[in-house]
Amino acid sequence: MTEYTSDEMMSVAAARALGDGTSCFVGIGLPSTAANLARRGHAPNLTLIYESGCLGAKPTRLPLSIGDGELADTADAVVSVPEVFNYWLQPGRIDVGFLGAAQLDKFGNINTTVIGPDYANPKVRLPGAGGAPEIAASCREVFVVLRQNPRAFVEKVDFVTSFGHGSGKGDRERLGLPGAGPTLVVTDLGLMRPDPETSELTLTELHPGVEVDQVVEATGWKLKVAGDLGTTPAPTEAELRILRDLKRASA
Amino acid sequence: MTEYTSDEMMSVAAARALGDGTSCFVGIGLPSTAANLARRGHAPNLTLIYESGCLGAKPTRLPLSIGDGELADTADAVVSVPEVFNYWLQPGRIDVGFLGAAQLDKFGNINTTVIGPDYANPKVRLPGAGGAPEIAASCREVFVVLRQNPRAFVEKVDFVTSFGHGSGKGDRERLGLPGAGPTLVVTDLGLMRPDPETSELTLTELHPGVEVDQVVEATGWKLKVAGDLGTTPAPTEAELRILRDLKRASA
Amino acid sequence: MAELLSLKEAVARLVHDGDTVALEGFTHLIPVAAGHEIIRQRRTGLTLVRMTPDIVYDQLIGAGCASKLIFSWGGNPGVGSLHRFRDAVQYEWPVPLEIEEHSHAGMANRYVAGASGLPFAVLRGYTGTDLPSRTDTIKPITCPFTGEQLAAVPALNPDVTIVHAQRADRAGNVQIWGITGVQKEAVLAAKRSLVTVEEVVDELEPRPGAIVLPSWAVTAVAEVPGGASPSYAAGYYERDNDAYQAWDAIGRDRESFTRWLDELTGVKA
Amino acid sequence: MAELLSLKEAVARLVHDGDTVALEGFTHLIPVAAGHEIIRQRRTGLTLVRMTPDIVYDQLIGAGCASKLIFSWGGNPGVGSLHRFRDAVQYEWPVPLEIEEHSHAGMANRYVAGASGLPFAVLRGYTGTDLPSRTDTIKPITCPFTGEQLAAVPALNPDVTIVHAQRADRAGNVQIWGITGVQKEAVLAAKRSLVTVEEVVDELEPRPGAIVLPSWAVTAVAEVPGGASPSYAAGYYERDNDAYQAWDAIGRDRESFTRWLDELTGVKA
Repeated sequence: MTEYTSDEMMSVAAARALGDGTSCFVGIGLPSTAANLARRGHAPNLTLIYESGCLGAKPTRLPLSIGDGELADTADAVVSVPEVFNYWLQPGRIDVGFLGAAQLDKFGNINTTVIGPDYANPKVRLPGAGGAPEIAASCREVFVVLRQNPRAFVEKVDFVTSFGHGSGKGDRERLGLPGAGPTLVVTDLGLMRPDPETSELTLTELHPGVEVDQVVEATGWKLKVAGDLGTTPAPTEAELRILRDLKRASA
Repeated sequence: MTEYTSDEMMSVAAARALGDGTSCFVGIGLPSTAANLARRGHAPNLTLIYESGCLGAKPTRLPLSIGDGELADTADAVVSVPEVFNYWLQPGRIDVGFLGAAQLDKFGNINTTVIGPDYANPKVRLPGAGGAPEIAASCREVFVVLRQNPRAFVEKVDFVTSFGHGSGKGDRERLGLPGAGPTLVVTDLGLMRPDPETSELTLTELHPGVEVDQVVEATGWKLKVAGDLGTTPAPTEAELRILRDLKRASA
Repeated sequence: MAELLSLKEAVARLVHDGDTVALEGFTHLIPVAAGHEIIRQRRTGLTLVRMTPDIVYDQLIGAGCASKLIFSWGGNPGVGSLHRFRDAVQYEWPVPLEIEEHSHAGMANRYVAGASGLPFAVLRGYTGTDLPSRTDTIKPITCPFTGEQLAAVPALNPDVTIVHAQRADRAGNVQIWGITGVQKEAVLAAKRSLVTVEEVVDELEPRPGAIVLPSWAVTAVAEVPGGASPSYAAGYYERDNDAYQAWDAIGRDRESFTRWLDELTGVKA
Repeated sequence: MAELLSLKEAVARLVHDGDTVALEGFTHLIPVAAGHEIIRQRRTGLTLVRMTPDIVYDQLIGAGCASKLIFSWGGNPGVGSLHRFRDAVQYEWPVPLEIEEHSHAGMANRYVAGASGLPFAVLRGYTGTDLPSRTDTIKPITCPFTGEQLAAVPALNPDVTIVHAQRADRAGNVQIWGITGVQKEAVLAAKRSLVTVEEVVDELEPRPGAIVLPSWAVTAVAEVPGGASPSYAAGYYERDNDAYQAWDAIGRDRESFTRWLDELTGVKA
């Protein structure tokens, strides 16, 4: 059996979550890696949408940025940035929004704006919102992918850049948000899903070789663990080959 | 000297009103004839904009309709219909709006909706507004071209499809309309312009061979005549040649 | 993903009695064949939507398919009036026709709002005109930053939009070029959509000025060569102007129209 | 009609101290050379606007040209953070930088409103987020038809917008292809505009996916081959990824940045 890194496990697990024939609004970085891995593997009819206006992009390598010509050259259609947000994202046409995060809290709220309690004098100034607030609001569901550690996985985000489940079950409905919000968080240690009763993120699967304690320690809140905790199947040879080919082609 | 018809005089007079280097939002029919005549004559740098989305069309014949492929094939840019109205007309980028009319009243208000006092049971149902209300509102100024007769030139239009000067001077400012409104009406008998004091349409020029009485009789309100009434120069040989070539190429 | 269907089946499955139906096209690529199929299938009670209702809408109205028309300019472009439309409005023949009347700018923005998943659109429009007094779907709205007053119009979201395009590939991706009008917005605003195309090809070769509607944004595609005739189809045919002229005489009286209708629907005299 | 000018003259005439300036581009066709010319001409007090401020904005901020940034995502795309931006926000170096922060959807719609001559735009946006509490230019608005509450954002109308394009013809018509981003809206929203181009050609050959900005909608065109480097310019060059990586080290501390700046502006050590 081939060795693999925890980052590879994370990308593979994230890719598997994307069903064939669905559409996915993809951010650059980990989400783009996972989405392209899915399209070259089990989901050849996955439609990738990039916020630069590329609908149905089929890149042969991982794009360096959302402005990569490879995305435009391989897309079914290239539209303007206002159009991708207004005509394609906003009406809820897109199945999955695939996001990264700097901070994520136990109700799946995302922070990519500032670290620290004072917006005006932040400890760390992060890049900001980008497309995420409306991706998190409008896609039918949202997957989040990020490496797990207590600085990233916090009780409450310092700034709600993108709304997840707010302060719990029912908050999205109260605000009239159309999509289901974050339904899956993929990390380098396992998978988390909102509890059906409370919407609190709960550990539902461990990656092979990871212990529950490890995940609890890497989480900044008192992590709940599902009663029927599962284990993610290890990456297959085929998955690893595709992922490594993609990475190589993009180096 | 070549003979010419009153319709030809009308088209030539309308064409002359378009300055070189300006931009003109053109309706099909008389306005399109005049605008194309101008572009092939004294105003080669006239930019023609058609509401079908053709910016800078340079047709070699008169288009049969605003969807004529000739307009798209010769345009600098073809944009969507929402774009032509929102990005190009609405912000006031266009110098002249060139409109026809079924009814026109003494303050330059235009009716292309219904004839008769009862909207629900009209004497005659006309085509409706089309692009005219916003052309009349947003272009820097508006020229109207139509044949003069008392049924068309009325004291007060049965329905204000497109706002001219309302009930007189100052109405456009009060409503916050950005453009100057109708500054010129070209007919088969002469030219009319709004009086600088009252905005009432006043006869300022007669076409050659036309008498004031003829125009007064062809007008449904008590027509005022400018003190310094002028005479339109007759069409030149060159103007007639271009006009007839255009008509021939379009037959 | 768009399904490839015959025109007959597509209309049967997508267009129902009482639906709000938009057949769009700005004198170019008018979905005429689809309109005729709706007449043949004898749909009734339709709310027809279009910026520029022309001959095929005159025919649908004359055939009694429509109970309401939402529009901004109704005419036989370059020829004159729509006589069946006039007869319905002025004399309720063959059935009464309610109208909801806008400007082009208003209609275009209503489709934009519909395509954008918004309940309304904002424009500088209708100011000083009599349209707001006759049309309920025009209301004032105030800018929350400047206090300026503008016009609001509600989104149009047809039950089904039908447009004609030059090409589709076998996966149902649609390519349109030339004057593309408001077709993209009308399709994206609708709950269901049908695109009739001149031809289905193996691959959509990119070409200047073309837009592509991805297959997953379209419900059904039907191959109907000549489906826009007598209107223009850039790259395929020019407008058959004689047909537009001829319609003026046919549409002008009820008898000649009824003969035309019987012929279309295959009724023997 | 657009005037053909040198970059130096165009920036001197179009960009003034205290102006609101947008240099747009969505990681493709970034007007980097124009940004450097603004630094060389030592403009100050600028309000910089951009959806995705990247290296060239980091440089403008580090050089002290800007007193405010209106944006939705600031980073070195695919690499990491903008250290000059961080230094300005966290430590007011070299001058304090006010920020006005939106989402991409909000910024895009602000340009759309600006291009459309409207004072504001409506979107489904910001719901539940902390952005409205930190940004004055997000307000609620109610649909006059459904009563639904949405977000309103004010129009962006920069004093000057600068974009980079592939080509212009001698009359000043501009052709852009590939990812065209929000460039058309940013140009049309601005009072004045400058387009730097890879080349000025006799004729703009139509090509798939290209848009054209007519000459009469543009103030000035400057021929600046390589003017978007190190970003992509589809059809001309790929992104110079090493330059993006290298910027991370240069931008990280004030001393190495100052050396870079002295070199750009021709100051001898």
